[in-house]
Amino acid sequence: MGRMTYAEASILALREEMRRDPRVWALGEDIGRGGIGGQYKGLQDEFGAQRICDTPISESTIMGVGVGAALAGTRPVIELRITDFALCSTDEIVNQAAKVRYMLGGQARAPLVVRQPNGMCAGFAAQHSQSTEAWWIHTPGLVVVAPSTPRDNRALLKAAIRSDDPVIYLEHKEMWGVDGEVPDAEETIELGKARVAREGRDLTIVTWSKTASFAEEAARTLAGEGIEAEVVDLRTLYPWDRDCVIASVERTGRLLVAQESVEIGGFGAEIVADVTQHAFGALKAPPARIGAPRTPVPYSQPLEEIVRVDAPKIAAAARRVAAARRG
Amino acid sequence: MGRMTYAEASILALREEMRRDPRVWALGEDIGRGGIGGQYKGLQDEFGAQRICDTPISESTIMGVGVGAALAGTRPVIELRITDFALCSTDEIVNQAAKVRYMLGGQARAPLVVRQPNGMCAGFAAQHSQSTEAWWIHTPGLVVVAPSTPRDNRALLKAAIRSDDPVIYLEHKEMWGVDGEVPDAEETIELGKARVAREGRDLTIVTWSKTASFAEEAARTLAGEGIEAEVVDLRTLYPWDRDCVIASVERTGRLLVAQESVEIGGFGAEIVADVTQHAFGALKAPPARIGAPRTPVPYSQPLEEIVRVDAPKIAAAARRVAAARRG
Amino acid sequence: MTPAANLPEEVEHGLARYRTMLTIRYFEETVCAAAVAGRIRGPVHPYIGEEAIATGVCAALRRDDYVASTHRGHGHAIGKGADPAAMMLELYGRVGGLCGGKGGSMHVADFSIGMLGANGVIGDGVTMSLGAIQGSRLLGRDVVAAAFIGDGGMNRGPVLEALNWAKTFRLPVLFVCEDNRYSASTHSRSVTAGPGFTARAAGFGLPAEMVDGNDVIEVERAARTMVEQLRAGAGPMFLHALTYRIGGHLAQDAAPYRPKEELARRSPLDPLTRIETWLAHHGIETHTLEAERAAVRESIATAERAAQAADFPPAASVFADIQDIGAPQWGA
Amino acid sequence: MTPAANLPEEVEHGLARYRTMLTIRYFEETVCAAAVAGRIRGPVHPYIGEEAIATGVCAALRRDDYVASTHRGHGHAIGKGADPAAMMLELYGRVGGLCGGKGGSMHVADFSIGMLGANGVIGDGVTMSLGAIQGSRLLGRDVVAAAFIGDGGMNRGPVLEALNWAKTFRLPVLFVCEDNRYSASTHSRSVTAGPGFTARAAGFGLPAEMVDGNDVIEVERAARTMVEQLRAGAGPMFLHALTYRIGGHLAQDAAPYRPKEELARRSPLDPLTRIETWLAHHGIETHTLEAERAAVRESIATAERAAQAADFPPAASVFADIQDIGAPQWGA
Ligand SMILES: Cc1ncc(C[n+]2csc(CCOP(=O)(O)OP(=O)(O)O)c2C)c(N)n1
Ligand SMILES: Cc1ncc(C[n+]2csc(CCOP(=O)(O)OP(=O)(O)O)c2C)c(N)n1
Ligand SMILES: [Mg+2]
Ligand SMILES: [Mg+2]
Repeated sequence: MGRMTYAEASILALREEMRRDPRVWALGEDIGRGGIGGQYKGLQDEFGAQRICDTPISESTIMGVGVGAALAGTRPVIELRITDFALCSTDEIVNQAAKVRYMLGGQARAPLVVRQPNGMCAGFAAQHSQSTEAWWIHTPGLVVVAPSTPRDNRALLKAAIRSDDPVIYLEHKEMWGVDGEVPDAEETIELGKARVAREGRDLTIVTWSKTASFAEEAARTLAGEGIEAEVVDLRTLYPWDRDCVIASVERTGRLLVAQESVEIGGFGAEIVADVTQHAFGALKAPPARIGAPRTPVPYSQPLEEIVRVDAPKIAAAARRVAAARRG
Repeated sequence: MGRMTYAEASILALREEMRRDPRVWALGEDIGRGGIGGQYKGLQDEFGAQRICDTPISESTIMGVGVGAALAGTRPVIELRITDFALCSTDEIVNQAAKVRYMLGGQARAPLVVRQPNGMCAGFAAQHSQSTEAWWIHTPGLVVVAPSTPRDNRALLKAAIRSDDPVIYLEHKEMWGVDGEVPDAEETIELGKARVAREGRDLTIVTWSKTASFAEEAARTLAGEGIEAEVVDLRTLYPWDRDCVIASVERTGRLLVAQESVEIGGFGAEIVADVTQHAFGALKAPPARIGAPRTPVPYSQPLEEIVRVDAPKIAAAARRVAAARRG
Repeated sequence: MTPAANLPEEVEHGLARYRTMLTIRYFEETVCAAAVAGRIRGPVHPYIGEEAIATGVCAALRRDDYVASTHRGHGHAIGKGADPAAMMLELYGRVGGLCGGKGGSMHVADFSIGMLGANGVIGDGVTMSLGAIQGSRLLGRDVVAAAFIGDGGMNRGPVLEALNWAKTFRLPVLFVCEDNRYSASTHSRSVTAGPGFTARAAGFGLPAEMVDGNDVIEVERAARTMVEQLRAGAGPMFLHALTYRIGGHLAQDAAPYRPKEELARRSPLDPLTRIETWLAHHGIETHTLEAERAAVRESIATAERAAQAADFPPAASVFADIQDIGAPQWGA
Repeated sequence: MTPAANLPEEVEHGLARYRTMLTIRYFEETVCAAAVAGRIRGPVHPYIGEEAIATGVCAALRRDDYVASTHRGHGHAIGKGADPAAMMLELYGRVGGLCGGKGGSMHVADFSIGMLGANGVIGDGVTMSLGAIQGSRLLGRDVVAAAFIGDGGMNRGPVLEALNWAKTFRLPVLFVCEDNRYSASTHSRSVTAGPGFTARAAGFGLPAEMVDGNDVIEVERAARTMVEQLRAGAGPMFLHALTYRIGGHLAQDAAPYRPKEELARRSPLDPLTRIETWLAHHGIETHTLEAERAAVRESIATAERAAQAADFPPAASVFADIQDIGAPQWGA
């Protein structure tokens, strides 16, 4: 067990997978010298420019090439820099990667990983601070993963690379430098399984990615007030671990989904709607969501803080949920 | 009052607006000879090739040009043929059209309409049968409209063109030939207001676009069984008419959202989650959704029928909602 | 119809190309009629008039080389060697179709012969073909790809990006622009700038040649030369094949927007007429050509009858081959 | 610093350009220091070393002409006439910023002078500039646009589409490629194919010229000639301006990936040195140049002090200017 950053953990994962499987390679803009978060540092030295491939600024083709290369039997890791630029290759993700297996009747598959760092990045403003998980959740054919710790980033990236399904892999833009314990031994995490980050009897907070740490922080604050929140970090957003969430809500009777992204039409809506439909009887209070207002992300710091979902905002929402009664 | 098709109603709307306001124009592939649904027929003859502008097959630029032209003081109607191809200009829609007003601090606006016919089209398979409304709902800055009748298509398109906000305008791919009554007199419909298509006391069916007609058909069937369903056709999907929906649910105590699009992560999740949060006490049964499975749209007819949400499926879901008890 | 054993190789090849072109032509005529009659659903984009391009280019490829196609993909599939009967089943949405009936006309594909699929999105086949090659290179395979694209598609960003990309990585990809003069009902020239596609390709460093795309012999000659060079490591090349879309954009499109004189001028240039003339010139007799036509026509008719008689796919297949984890009916 | 009234017009213009370039240089040096120190947040892409391009091109434009910029947009804004003090407020995220503090460095814009904005997405400014022109034409305005794009950005599909589009509609747009040799840490040449950007533009029918982008006099001359032609209806043109990014990609980037010899070779070519030499050659004395520098430096320092002292925007502004209907906090 050693400490390393979220970025280093992903380097480790990719290095391990590239050593294990010669079909694994990565492509994207400017990754040869390390990439936007340093998450490819040193890899080109070991694996060369063919397997850590610097590309032109051609997002459509980056993604199209990734799909073609997957169809031809390799396992590309496609780096899109940030999810905001993935909007330049939405067509190739949705119309090709996600569907090709289905529409070709299963004669081919696209085992690829699309890395597109997600979420807010302090001071990066409207075009560099988006979250897009809600879109990929809605898209048949895609698996969606969002690691919340260095350890998970190593183990989930490895699982994503080994998956035969196309995986949208959402690292968080602000987490590259966050460090944590990572086991020395190789490790993967089964896709589709959540992690109960903290147990509690009073309400269930479902969350993912960077917001998981805010939710844990909120839970610690709440514990001091006598409210015991259970925190479920989904890890995989599709398929999300409904069994785990519903079991928790059946115990606590209360649900809060905490997400960084825009609340309206966000992934939290799916969780609330699904849990409401399938565990209505267990609910002691209306299930709630806390997410960003439907606002582009502003540049100025105090404005940015307003739209950022942080631990105090989660704690406040959790207090309301804990206090609410069945209407 | 005369009868005309959904396509003709939209031609009428665009003609009226182009006559009224010289700043209104349309651009897109192959529209000079009428467009994919005949929805531009005859307009180039009247307004010329500058105002009904045939473009190269360059989706990114079509959308980018639309944004720039709106910023320069015109009111472009941007035709993207089908929503599936809008995936080729998602960046320009989301990163530019939706945000430009905000991130430039209000010094400019983008009053444009993006027409992108939505939904399934019989036999068109996975890349031509998608629904994308869930994405636009989630995107700050966008108004989203989905007309369900010829009359609404005329009145809502006019309202969309007059709106100073960017509007995603989702006609339905299978409706061009559907006809209905359209008043002779000019008419607009206020954006953000729903239409109660049918009144009923037993449950509320919230729906939009082509599915509204299936919901009405289902309601007629149910009426024969003694179940009176209220059908709310949202018309505008963002901002959706929450007051109307909640008032209805407060009367009926039961909610079913019926949508053609993939259920998981769809717009219906937002409605269910929102209504649950804000009218929990009024609910006599778990709110429910009926939508497509998370499946690319298959080509073969019997398979396509399986994933299509039609009147019998809505009726079946409504029966379950009507029979369910608060858990 | 095996030709007499003593034909010169050149003529034997010509006859083989003729057979391929006939197969495409009759396949298209048959499926267009079926589409107009409503037996085949969805959009069908006939390749009628353009047969020489797919036939000539694919003849220059190995079985394991790749082809990436467009929305107008039947010709490319047949050219690469796909079974017309399995294609017919696909267009009829039946069991045994190339894609199990789940793809239809815009997705005919056969990975066993490197046919990566028709594609409903203009240009995406092109970028995917680059990836197939880049991936294959990593696996140590010496395959090449032919990426077909329409004249209208030459204005899509991804296609233009692909020219730069292919040259940057020196990928053995032959871009083939099928210039049938139209993008749906738009005359492509009216929305296309510059001195021509060969100059456009040259602007990205690709050697480029223009050929008469209705002359299968010429197309094959040009394609062969280029494919040899690309397999030898010369980097990507560009073939601009001039042709004409004899039919409408879709089976149902009567194309009233086309000037009559244009059609009249075009008819004698039909690629089938051209190869028939060539074969006649090389000593093939009329009755041999007639016999070829009858044989192909009959095999396509048989394929259609079989498709009409075939079963639809089982209901369960709607949920197969989506993804390994994440059941599609969740939340239903 | 008004120059002596009796200077020849040419020299007076040279001095004015020098002042603009100094403004850009000192603005960038100041905001880079502030970014490194953490006073300014988010990405700052300095235009240091490229000042001659924005200055020369914008000098050839009218006030109501458009400029579409890139992520590296400060120079274009200043060149077009934006107030550096209001830009400074914007980068500090304060009230009075060009965008009310809501945009920051990557969105500096001033519509009152046709500056359509820096842009966080490479290439989108280019397509938007075409629309601004197409819209203006509809409104009967005879404006032109300059669309700036980096050497790396020349490989993005939308930019390539735009070349075709602009020529198709004969739009008076001057494409200006600022070739600073780098795309972030990548040497652009390593991912860029073809004989060069002028050939690439010519492939789409655009008259194209290459200039020394560090020579403001030459840039302005070339831009003026082209802008005159485009305003007269000649259709779009392409200017390939060679330059060098003296600093890093971002304020914080020390650019260790650049060979030392390259930097050494480049330093004497600094566009400010070049215009100083030119001015000296035209009789401007050293103390005049020094006075210019001091004055500009002082005005930028004043702007920074003012920005640091200014208020942050009121909380309510976070929900302003999103859309007219649909309250942002719904569901909260
Ligand atoms: C990205 C995209 N945009 C638009 C379309 C709709 N579309 C289908 S075919 C066609 C015309 C294509 O013209 P061309 O590339 O010349 O090919 P052709 O049909 O002539 O073979 C268009 C616009 C599409 N399928 N994909
Ligand atoms: C569509 C898109 N892709 C990637 C990026 C990330 N990015 C920002 S600047 C940059 C390099 C740009 O190089 P160039 O166009 O030469 O401009 P320069 O920075 O040299 O001025 C990249 C890749 C982006 N902003 N937008
Ligand atoms: Mg064509
Ligand atoms: Mg550069």
